[in-house]
Amino acid sequence: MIQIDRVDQVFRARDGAGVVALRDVSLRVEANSFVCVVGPSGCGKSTLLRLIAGLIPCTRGSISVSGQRVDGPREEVGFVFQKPTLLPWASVLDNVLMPLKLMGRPTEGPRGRAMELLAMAGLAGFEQKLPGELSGGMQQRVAICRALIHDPPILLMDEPFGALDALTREEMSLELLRIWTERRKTIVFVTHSISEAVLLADQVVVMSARPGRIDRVIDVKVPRPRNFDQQGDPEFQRVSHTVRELIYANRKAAADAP
Amino acid sequence: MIQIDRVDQVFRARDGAGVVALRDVSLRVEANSFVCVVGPSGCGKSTLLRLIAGLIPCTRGSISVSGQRVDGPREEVGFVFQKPTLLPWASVLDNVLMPLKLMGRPTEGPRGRAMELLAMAGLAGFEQKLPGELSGGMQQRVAICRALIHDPPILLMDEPFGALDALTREEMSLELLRIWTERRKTIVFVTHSISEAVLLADQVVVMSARPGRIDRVIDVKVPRPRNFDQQGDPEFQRVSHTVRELIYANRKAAADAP
Amino acid sequence: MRPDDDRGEPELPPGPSAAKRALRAAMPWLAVLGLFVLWEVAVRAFRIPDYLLPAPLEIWSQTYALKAMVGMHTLATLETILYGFVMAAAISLPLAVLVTASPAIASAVYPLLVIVHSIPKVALAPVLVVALGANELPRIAITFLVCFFPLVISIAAGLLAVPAEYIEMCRACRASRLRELWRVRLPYAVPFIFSGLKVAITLAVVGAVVGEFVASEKGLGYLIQSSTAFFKTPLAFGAIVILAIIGIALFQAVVAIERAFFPWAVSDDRFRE
Amino acid sequence: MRPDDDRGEPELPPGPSAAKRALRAAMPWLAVLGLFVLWEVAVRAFRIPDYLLPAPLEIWSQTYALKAMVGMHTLATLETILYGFVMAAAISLPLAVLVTASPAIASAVYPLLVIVHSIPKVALAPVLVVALGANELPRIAITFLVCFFPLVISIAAGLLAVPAEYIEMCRACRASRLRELWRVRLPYAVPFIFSGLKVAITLAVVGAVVGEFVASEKGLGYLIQSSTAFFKTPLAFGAIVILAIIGIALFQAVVAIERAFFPWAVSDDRFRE
Amino acid sequence: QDRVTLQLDWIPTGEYAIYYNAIDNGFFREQRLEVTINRGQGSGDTIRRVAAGTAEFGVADIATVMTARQRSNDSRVKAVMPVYTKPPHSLFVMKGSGITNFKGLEGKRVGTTPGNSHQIYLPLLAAANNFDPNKINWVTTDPGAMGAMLINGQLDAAPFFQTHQYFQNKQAQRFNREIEAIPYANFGLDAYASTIIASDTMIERNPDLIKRFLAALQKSFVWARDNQQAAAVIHNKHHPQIDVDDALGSLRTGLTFVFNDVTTRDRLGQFSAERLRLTYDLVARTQQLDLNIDPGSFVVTNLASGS
Ligand SMILES: Nc1ncnc2c1ncn2[C@@H]1O[C@H](COP(=O)(O)OP(=O)(O)OP(=O)(O)O)[C@@H](O)[C@H]1O
Ligand SMILES: Nc1ncnc2c1ncn2[C@@H]1O[C@H](COP(=O)(O)OP(=O)(O)OP(=O)(O)O)[C@@H](O)[C@H]1O
Ligand SMILES: [Mg+2]
Ligand SMILES: [Mg+2]
Repeated sequence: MIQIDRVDQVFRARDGAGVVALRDVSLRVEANSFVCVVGPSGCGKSTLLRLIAGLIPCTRGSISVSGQRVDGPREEVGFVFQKPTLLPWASVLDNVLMPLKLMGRPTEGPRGRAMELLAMAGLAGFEQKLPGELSGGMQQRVAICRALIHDPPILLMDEPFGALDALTREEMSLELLRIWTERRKTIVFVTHSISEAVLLADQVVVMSARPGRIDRVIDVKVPRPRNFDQQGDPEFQRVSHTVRELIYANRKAAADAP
Repeated sequence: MIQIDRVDQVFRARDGAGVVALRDVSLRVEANSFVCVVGPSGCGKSTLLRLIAGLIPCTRGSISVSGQRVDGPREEVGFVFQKPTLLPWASVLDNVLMPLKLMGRPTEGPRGRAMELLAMAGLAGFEQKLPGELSGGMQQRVAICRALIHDPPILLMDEPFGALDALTREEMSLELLRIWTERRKTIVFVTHSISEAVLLADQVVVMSARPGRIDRVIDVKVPRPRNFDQQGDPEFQRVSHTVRELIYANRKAAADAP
Repeated sequence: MRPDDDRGEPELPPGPSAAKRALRAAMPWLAVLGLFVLWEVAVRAFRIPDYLLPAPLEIWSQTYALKAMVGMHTLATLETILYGFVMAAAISLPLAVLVTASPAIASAVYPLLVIVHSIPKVALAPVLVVALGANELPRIAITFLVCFFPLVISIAAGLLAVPAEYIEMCRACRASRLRELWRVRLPYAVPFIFSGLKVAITLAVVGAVVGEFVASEKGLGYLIQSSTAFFKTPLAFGAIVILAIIGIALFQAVVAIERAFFPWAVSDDRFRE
Repeated sequence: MRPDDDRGEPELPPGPSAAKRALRAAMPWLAVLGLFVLWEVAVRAFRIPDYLLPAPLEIWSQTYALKAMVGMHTLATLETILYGFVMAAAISLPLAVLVTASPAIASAVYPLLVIVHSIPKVALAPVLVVALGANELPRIAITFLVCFFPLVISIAAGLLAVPAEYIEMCRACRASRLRELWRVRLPYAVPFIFSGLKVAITLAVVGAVVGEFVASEKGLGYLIQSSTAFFKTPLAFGAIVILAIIGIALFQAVVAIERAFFPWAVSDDRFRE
Repeated sequence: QDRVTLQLDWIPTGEYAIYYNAIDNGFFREQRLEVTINRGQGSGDTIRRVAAGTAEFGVADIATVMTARQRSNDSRVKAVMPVYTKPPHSLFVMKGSGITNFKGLEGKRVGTTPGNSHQIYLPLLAAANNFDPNKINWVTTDPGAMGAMLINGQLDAAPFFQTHQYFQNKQAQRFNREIEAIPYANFGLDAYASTIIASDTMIERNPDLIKRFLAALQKSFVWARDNQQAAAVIHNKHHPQIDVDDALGSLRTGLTFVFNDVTTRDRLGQFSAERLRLTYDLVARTQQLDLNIDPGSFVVTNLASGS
């Protein structure tokens, strides 16, 4: 369970001025639930994930994971960054195994698991390539495999499918759902695709921009297991519509503001 | 007019083996037309754009732009890379002006234009920030402004809206269409969103993977000027459907192959 | 729900306090002071003979007694260091650009630079003195020769380390080599360049002294040599201490310039503490 | 439409040809050869006096005549260089790690390193000789002291230049400092480290000679000094030429190691030609 | 008024007061000369500079002049006047070490530097002094470390010019030790040492200038001998690092090599053919030079007036 309690995040910009990225954000993510975060570009989604991961301390407020206050990164968290950030000198396979290496865990056994993950991501045969020899979407898929390698109970994913084509995206979504169902993980997933959010999530968190706030948390009651055929379901349509409305309304409000 | 004539592209991988990225690709892009390229991740879309831009020489075949054989980059081309590749030490404004600086053109006059472009991209007020102080989507928008600054007659855009939320994406699409209409440019646009492709393009090029080939070129007859309300039009639906069918069929074929 | 629901604007996290910044600026000199104290104690405790390693206080008193003369020598050395260093900085940039122009040029030019750098300057001194005259030029030349090489190597490494994507961006804009260099390669190379400058400035100090050993009537190098010859060990060490202080001051100046003008290249503060 | 519609597999673009690679490997030595030819011609054309700069052919004949002795001295110097260099490489890595551990440590330690580097080693020689004895230790120590600083500075610069995103990735995996260093910072710093190694290896050559100047009964430094004292200028220059060749060979060895083991850090070929 | 440079052979310790006072006393000016005195880097370097014309005059050991002239075709310099008619070479030992002559060095550690003339000359004195030079344990070390190592007991003897004894001894005395010198001159080393040199070109083209220069120097040598305290004060003015007392100590010793029985016999500033022969034999034997060369070809004797 992730508990975010009245969190503010202020960055110190180059000129010394403060940039408010998040303002009074509170959120509760139940254990084993799948939460998607949507919101306009620059509203603080990545910042929120980095706060949960303990990569940056919050300016005000507090965050706890599994009842423990977050004051630094935790091993039980897997993180997919918005950029792939693969190490350019390591092979694809080594990049996938990197979290284990960095944690000082053995990597011989999990080799097979890494190969499986890569195959799942459609990258079988690319194990020995360097990241620079892959396309953008392939790099992103390697980064996803990397976050899954140590089978973390909590997954924070920042637009993991952003650079994927529609088809690969759907396949990866279903794979992720399968993994989530089989191994019961808590997932916070940032996306720009409303339909993707609705397909995946138990709850969709809609954020509004500048300063980043949580606008609404919407429960998605579409029955599981889910697939893309449900996109026509009335509940699916209703939630999608609500989310879309919220986003557009926010934008309108922002535009109307002086 | 861009003419691609039976182009092969082979990369030399680290182990010395050849990787065929494009195979026997021919394509004709009419002057002032808007062509969208869709295809699975890793099928060679970025490679194709880089070939047209003259950033890499083709292994076999030839490419000509405006009747001249491409043997190096040309000033009349604006390029949006898949990664933003902003210079981390230069302010947002300087990054937008960078092409002019690199071409040795004056930058004082175009300053105003740069500010306008940034405002159009929703980045007014961020001119003096450093790229590292922006979110992923904001960086991508800066990269788009940079490609537009010298008003190039040919625009090559590699998933320019990949990191943008649905709303911003729509707004930017419409802006791009406006610019294209007003200033008559030739645009080759890589995207993963089928609806985006259909909304923008005169022709949608569907590619298939490994080795990258052009599968079909589909004319989009939806009347211009376009907007998102046309998404319900039968022609729009028909083209979307065709593209989707092609992509899924390709995938199926690939999966069925031994 | 809560009474303070509408709390005030969130405050900026405080930057490093003024006291901390002052401490940090003073740190290098505190370290040096510590060294001196240790040295004084060690000399007394182990009864190290003063003709071998005099104690700091004795060095101070003997050097201070001749302060006018020592000051004159110090100024002469400073001049040599600065001329030699500026020359090295000015010449190594074009050299590095030349070396990075093509692998063939690099393979041809590097060995020549290595020759210049790896042969002892003392052996070159007679040639230089006869060629340039018995004036300040030979020792400036020696200073230059001692310190230009690390600069060339570092700048060249930096110019070549630029990620391919930036170079592709330049090429897409049809940037000339010169503009690519100026707008992208050099800014990217700043951390490399400053690592070279830090090495070069301290080498310039060494170079000036070597130059003064072989071709000078003044300067701290001469003072060290002559005091040693006269068995005036404390005075020789006085000159050495002054040299060390010059070295630290110039090094800190380079660090300060890096911090002031290229803050984006100084990663210290971002990742640590 | 076309008759050759089903053309064969596209071929790989050819890599650099064997001839080109061979030329490139030979390039440094061709450049050196060119220098010698130029030198011989210049000495003859400008009648440069032999006590100042003897002609290469004369250097060769006089040096070759004493080849056994010269060979012995060369081996002695090589030994000093290698010991000193290996020591520098081994010590500078932990020093660089220490220096990058925190800005406070850096501000305290750097000045001490600068002191060691910027004071003339020749002035330290008496202390070293008395402390370590009149054996090979003082000259190895001097070699070490001359060449460790550029390594520390370069490695430290490289360790700090790692982009924030990689460090964040490490931190997200709760990597210990050591693993972060080993898996991410050091590999990233490779271009910096090699720029440091290139400077250090040539400085080690200088350092060994300086060490032999002050405390040795063998080695090329000793040979240079004693030949100079007896006015055997060509022999002294013979020793200098051998030094230069050692310098180039060691430098090329570092370059070759970089190419062989860290090809991803050698960007030469990617962007040029 | 001619501007000329005098290139010394080493760093001017106190005994070099014999040159500097000529400036302050106006002896050069009397000869219509304006002289700059530069410190040196050893005799070899001085010869190079004089040969190349960087300096008009130099102070160099005649042994080096002889060697240079034979080993290099281009180093065309000659000695035009002797300064030290006896060699200042000596070995410093600690008083109470029991070493009083070369025989006592057998089995002992003696310091040396690359190409050190002390080491080279020593075997030549073996026969006359009845000791085995092969039993000496030479320790190559840094010149700057030599004194410290001697006082520390890491060396039993260290080669120094005798002129350095005074101020080295002062240091030793602070540790209740005393340095004694074993001068080579006292054990049969008969040779010239320091000389004034000029290039062949200069000797040919401007003998008058040389004459004037040498005349001024002779006057200044004599003045220094007669006014030692004042000469030391002048030296201290030029080189404030050197206390007057130290300068005086060195000067006093240095003068014994300028003014001695040889000088009295041959007159100040004059080479004698017989002593030149002795000197050349010595040099030729140590440097493996051709013994049949006329040692007169290394000197010019007619430019310095005898007094
Ligand atoms: N290091 C930083 N320094 C200053 N400002 C920052 C920094 N990082 C983020 N910001 C600011 O914080 C706000 C939120 O950024 P964040 O990256 O969280 O947005 P996001 O919701 O992830 O956007 P996107 O969808 O475009 O990735 C932005 O306005 C950004 O400019
Ligand atoms: N420098 C390179 N060296 C070796 N192989 C490469 C290189 N660049 C690209 N490739 C290969 O070429 C193929 C096409 O890559 P490209 O980047 O063009 O794909 P893409 O269609 O843009 O994919 P995406 O949608 O994921 O960005 C991929 O299989 C990739 O592995
Ligand atoms: Mg983000
Ligand atoms: Mg791509």
